[in-house]
Amino acid sequence: MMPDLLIALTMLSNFSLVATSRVSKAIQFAVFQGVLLGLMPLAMGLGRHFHIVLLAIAAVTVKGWLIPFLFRRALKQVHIQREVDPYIGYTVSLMLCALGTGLSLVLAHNLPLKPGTEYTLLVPASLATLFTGFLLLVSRRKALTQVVGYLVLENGIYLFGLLLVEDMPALVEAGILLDLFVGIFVMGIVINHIRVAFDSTDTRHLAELKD
Amino acid sequence: MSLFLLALLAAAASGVPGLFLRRKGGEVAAGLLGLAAVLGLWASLRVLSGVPGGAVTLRTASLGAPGFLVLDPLAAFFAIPVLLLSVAGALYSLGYWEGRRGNTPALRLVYGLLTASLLMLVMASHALTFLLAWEGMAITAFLLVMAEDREPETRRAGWIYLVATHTGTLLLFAAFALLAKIHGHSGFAALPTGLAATRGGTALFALFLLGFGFKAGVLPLHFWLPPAHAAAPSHVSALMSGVMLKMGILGLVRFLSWVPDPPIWWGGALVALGALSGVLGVAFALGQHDLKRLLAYHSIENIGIILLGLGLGALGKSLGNPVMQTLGFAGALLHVVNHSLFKGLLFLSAGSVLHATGTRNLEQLGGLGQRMPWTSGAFLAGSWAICGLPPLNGFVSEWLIYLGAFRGLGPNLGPGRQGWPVVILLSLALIGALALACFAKAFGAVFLGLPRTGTAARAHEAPRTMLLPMGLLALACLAIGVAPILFAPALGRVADAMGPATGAALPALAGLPMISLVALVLGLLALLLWRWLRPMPRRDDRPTWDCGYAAPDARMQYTASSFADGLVRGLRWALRPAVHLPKVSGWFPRPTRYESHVPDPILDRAAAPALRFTVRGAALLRIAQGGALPVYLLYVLLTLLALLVWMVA
Amino acid sequence: MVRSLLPTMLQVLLHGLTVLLLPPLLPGLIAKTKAVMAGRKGPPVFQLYYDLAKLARKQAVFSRTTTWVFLAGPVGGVAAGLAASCLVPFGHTPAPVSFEGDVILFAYLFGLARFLTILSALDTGSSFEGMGAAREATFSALAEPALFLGFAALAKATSSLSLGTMLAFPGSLTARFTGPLILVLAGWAIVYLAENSRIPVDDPNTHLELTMIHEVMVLDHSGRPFALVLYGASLKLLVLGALILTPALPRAPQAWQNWLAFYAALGLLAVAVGLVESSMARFRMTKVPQFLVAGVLATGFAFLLLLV
Amino acid sequence: MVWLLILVPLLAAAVAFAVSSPTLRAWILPAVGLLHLGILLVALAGWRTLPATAWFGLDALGGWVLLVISVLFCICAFYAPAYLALRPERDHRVLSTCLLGFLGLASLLAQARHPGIAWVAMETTTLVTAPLIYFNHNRRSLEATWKYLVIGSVGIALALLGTLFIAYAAHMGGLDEPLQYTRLMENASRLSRPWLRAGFVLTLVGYGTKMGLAPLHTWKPDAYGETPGLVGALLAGGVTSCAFLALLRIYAVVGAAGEGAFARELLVAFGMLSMAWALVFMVRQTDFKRLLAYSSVEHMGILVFGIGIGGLAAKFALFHLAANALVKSVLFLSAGNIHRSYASKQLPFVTGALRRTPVSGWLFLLGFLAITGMPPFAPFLSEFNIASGALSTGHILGGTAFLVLLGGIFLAMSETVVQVVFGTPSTQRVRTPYKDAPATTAPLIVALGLALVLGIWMPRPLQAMLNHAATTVDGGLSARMEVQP
Repeated sequence: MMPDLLIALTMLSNFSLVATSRVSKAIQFAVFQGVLLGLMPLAMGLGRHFHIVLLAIAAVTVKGWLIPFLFRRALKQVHIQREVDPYIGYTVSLMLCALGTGLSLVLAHNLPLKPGTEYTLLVPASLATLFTGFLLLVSRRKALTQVVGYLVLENGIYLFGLLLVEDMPALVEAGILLDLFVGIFVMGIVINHIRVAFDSTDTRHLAELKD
Repeated sequence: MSLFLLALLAAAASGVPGLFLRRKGGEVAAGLLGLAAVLGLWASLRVLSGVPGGAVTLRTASLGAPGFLVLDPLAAFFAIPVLLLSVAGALYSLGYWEGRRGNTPALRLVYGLLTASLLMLVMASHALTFLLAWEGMAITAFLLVMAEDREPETRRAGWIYLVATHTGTLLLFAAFALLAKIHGHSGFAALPTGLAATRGGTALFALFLLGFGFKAGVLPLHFWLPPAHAAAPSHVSALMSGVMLKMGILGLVRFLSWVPDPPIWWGGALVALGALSGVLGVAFALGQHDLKRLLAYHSIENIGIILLGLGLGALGKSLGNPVMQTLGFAGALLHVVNHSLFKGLLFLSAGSVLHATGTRNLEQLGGLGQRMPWTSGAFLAGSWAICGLPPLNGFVSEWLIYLGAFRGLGPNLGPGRQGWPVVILLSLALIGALALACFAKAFGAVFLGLPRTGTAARAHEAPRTMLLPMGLLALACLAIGVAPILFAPALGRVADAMGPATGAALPALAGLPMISLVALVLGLLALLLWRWLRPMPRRDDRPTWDCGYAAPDARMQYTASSFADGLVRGLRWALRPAVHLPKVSGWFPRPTRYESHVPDPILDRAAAPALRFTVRGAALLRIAQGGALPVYLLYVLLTLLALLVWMVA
Repeated sequence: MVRSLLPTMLQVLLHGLTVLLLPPLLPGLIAKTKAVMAGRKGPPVFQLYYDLAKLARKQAVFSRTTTWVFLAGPVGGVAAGLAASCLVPFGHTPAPVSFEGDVILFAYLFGLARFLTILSALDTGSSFEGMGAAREATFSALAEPALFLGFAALAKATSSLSLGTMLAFPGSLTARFTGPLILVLAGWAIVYLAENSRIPVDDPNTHLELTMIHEVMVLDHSGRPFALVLYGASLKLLVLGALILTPALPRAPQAWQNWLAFYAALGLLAVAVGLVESSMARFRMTKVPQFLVAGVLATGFAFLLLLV
Repeated sequence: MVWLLILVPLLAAAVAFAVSSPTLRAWILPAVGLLHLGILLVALAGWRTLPATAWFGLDALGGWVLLVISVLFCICAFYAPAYLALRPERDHRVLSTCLLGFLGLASLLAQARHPGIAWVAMETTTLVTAPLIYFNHNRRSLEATWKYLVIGSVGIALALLGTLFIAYAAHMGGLDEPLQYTRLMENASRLSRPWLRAGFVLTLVGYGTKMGLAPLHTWKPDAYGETPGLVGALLAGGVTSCAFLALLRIYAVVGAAGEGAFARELLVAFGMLSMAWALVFMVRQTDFKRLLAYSSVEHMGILVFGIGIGGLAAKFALFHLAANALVKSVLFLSAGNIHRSYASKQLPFVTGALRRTPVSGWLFLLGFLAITGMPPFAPFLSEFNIASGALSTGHILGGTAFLVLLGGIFLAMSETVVQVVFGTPSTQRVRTPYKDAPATTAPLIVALGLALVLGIWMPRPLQAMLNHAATTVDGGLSARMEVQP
């Protein structure tokens, strides 16, 4: 019951992500999504496993505190509010996002779950989130929004990871989480460099190298 | 065998001392190559006289059949021209190249390596060693062609050559892969009976024909040859044209020697290609103004003659006609040696002309006969031989092929097969007549008449180091031409390699000694007449009789182009000469010029346009790498979706 | 042994004498015929002998531009002609030298002669002689295939490769071979006229250099070299003549009859050439190749007939 | 042993970060490289069979790849001091640190026996190598870095999803963590097919992006074009090898599960596509560093093509990994030298390298000939055997296409190379201080020499190792069976 609600919220946040034009809003949605997923394992009633609780806490801290902090720093530096003229308009993005969701349902239909798993929504939701992340990456101009897209994509993967969360080695889980964080961190640094070099984070400037 | 390997090492090392010596590096190199020649010739002749040669097995990372290098009669036979020409070229380069250019030591080194890889190639009896030597040959030759890479022409020629040879190599990759599939190992061995008729056999034949055809310069795969030969230093051109092309023939010969039962059409294909290369080769030679390009096209022609011989032999083999087989293969093999001798001679003497005048353009030469008598003598001997005129060596090999073809007429070969011998006869006759015309043009334009330019008038005879190798080659030509019977047994032994005891009949040919006889008669008569002319009263201070015109000068004499004009017009349909014919108008027309040149049919009319087209196509596709990151990510997404959908479907 | 050897010796001797002495007579005959046809008295039949004798005594003039190649033409021409004459049988009398494949040698010896003549012409550096040389080279390129197709036909018919047996055709003449034989001879007749530079291909005694082929090549020769040139030309008439005549001649039982037959036929051939020359005009240069191609077609057709 | 291989470079990285003297820091690289190679050789010499449950350890495949990377690192490390001395204006603290870090992570990846850990190592490699690309600190290198980072991260994320899918496939088969490769392969038959296939597709796309298979390679020309040749060599020979290894592990599992045919089709297709795509962009390519980048794309294609063909071709694909890494290092480093000398990497300006920088020019030319399959260099053996493997196992079409593409690529590549190497240097170019010195050419000569030796002769233990690695890849025997000492 509870997990399905969270999953539904996640998918909702997907749509709002592609629909919003404000970068700060997009970031908030992404963070919100991250926190939802961080709480997911507890919602799935896995509180009894100690390492899972730890993991949940870690996830929430990283996605709910560290990463937003990074984003806000970057946002302050580049002081931009809205994503003007994205490659793909918002309405079209919404349609595409819906399409992606539909596609993920089809795909998930072809990937039978282990008999007796109650979270049937999990796989389509994770795929949909993945596609949403891709959509953001492909359709937006601002480097920052693209990072958001990357974050969303990672969320999708994390969502699927929950299927295995019970017996996934903590080592691997922690590694994955760490990598996500460092990845975002490095991207933040590069964005900063970009801002300094081009005094703008519009990726249009980043098309010098071509054949 | 060990002797031969020693020779190989000596050749490979020949350039090394030159890297460290301040002076005399060239002499040392020539000396080492000479040593290699002595050792190698000794070893080869022993093998050709019936002593079994040895085999060497190398260890490489790849698994394979034993006997990676074998010194069989075929190898020994092909080694002879290699050794002769390489040492001749090295001697020649002392006067021709040494000290004139900066990169001499490197050139020497590479030249030695080329010789070594050629020697290794003839012995190779395993796909990997063969390809190793093959590529070694190709690349060293490429570097030699690039010797004068300051000229853009040379760079273009070198690049074209590189691409052509690599394409051929890739075809050989495929061929040897199929061979390995058949044998189960990459060693050289006879093919099982009946395989030749299957689709696999056909593929094998086609691949080998194409792969080796590129190297041999068979029309229409010849396009790299004229520019490369023109651009390379002359002693290198001699080695390339004289020997390197023959390695393509060697490959074909080896392949044919594995096939117990070639289908009829193989021989037919060989004959057809031979006729094409032969006739068109000499036809295109007629249209050239560049001496070395002209010689290059004649190489194509001679490769054609060799193919005619091979085709005849193959026909004989598949028809079970030992006479055709023997004469065809023997003629082809002998022509391989002959061509390397006289073509080497021709390229070397062309080099002396270039050395003396600095130009290869026939229209700017002339009258060199008085200024460089020895060189002109050498060139005349070469032309004499290449036109297949008795009593020089060119005649003997062509005579063998003629004989085989005529003999092929005798028995009824059955429907549709009678044609081949006639094709051979006709193309040989036509080639002979055209070659005669072409070399009359070349020799006349370069050495006879009046010098057409100042440089030609100031020409000087080449130094001894350059004349000596020419003399040696000329003597070799004469020897084979006058006394062919001496070489018949060795030739027979090599021809045996092509099939069961085919060559045995060769020495029994009654004609060979008779040719010597007629040659002697001819020489004797010429001598007598000469003696009769000598004592005559004479005065030679008059100008040429020009129908009453008192002061004829160089601009009045017949040019090379006008000499060939009649034939070029006759062959317009094939040559498609590009004629620049300005309109002369007005009462006092301004000075003008008439030009005509014959572009290469493949390179200039097919390959270059195709390449340009491809480049344009590629330029269109460049937008795929447009620089926009989202697009790149889109590629990732689309690939993923495509694969997932494909997986689900 | 001796009894068998002696006649052969005689034959060879006679052969040699014929080759050395007879040739200059043929141009004389041709000239005489033309003169008679034209209603003139004409030069004596032995004119060429006198000319040769005179030329042998005269001083030779050489151009400054010439080299030794200039002499190679006449010398090579005659030497090659004589060598070739050893290979061809005169009528049904055996050739002195005869072996498997001498056909090819025979043809290439004439090639050699042509090569050297062309070179000696180019050696003078004169535009006219260059022109002549070019024409010679061009037209012979067409004459060659005709000659070889004829050889091919005969070789197919007699399954032999030695002039001696190939040309001694009537020995094995059957009805199915007559047609091809006539075609071959017709083709060769064209080759004969072209190779000997007679009308309608070339006019030996025109006076306009621009229109000549062979004569213009030897403009600069004088004295003994020119004597050799003239003799060589007449030799060509004889030797190639033998090539055409032999297959046409019947075989006689006795050697002397064969010789007589041959000489008679030779005379007739000369007269025939004379008749042709006086009955038709020279072709335009552009027509010549077509004429030669006709020869190629004739011989080629002969070969095809033998295939079926 | 295991931990030494990983920790020595990582500690060295820390040291390098701490050290202040640039020269000293520069010399840490070759020292550590040698040390690492030494340890590795000892480790390889003393094989022992790993327990199925081991989390870390060196099997034939990992050993082979790590050996290649270690040798490559040595070559680049010995080249580094001289190169960095040429660039006094750039502080290389980060560079050295990241290089060493990469070596440590590569060792981790090669020894990881668990897909998850392998993934973590791979991802970290991406992050570590990003600063390397930014070494020049200009706009162009920044753009290249950004693209590399984003595309790489996205790809690697997909690889993670794929890994999870495979884990779930095992989960459905009642097979639970810890899922070391050994366990996976031994119980491969129990894996659920749909998840396995989906997992393989995702990992292929993910690791393929890191390898640079077309059309996922788009970051490659930019990254290789803008970095120093030193880094380019390591990326082209090292990082790609890591990704290839990670992919091979999964492929082996898939093969063991009997889904080999499915995977092979994909690999062959990707190989063909990569070669064709590379060809298109090599035609008239005026920037010789980008040319090398596309050549790298082509050779990644050759690798997966060979694996896809299987058998002999697969073995020689692994061999090609080494051959390619060695020759590519020669090419990238000599290209770097030429770049230094001409202060340009564009065609009309760079001609006559043989005259201006003779040694580097010759190395560049020979490297080109070697990479395009001229015997006796190693790539010839691999390319010839892959072709003949394809043709003799009935992949007539594939083999033919392979050869045709090789021919076309030679045509395109040779045109540029000939123009760069031959001719005369244009006179109006700025003269730069760079001159060929032993320090900047000796490592290249050694690399080329190794490629030569590898083409002619191979030590027996190495051959045995290669054969085992090949069988491992083909899923023939479970990763537990190791080469005996």
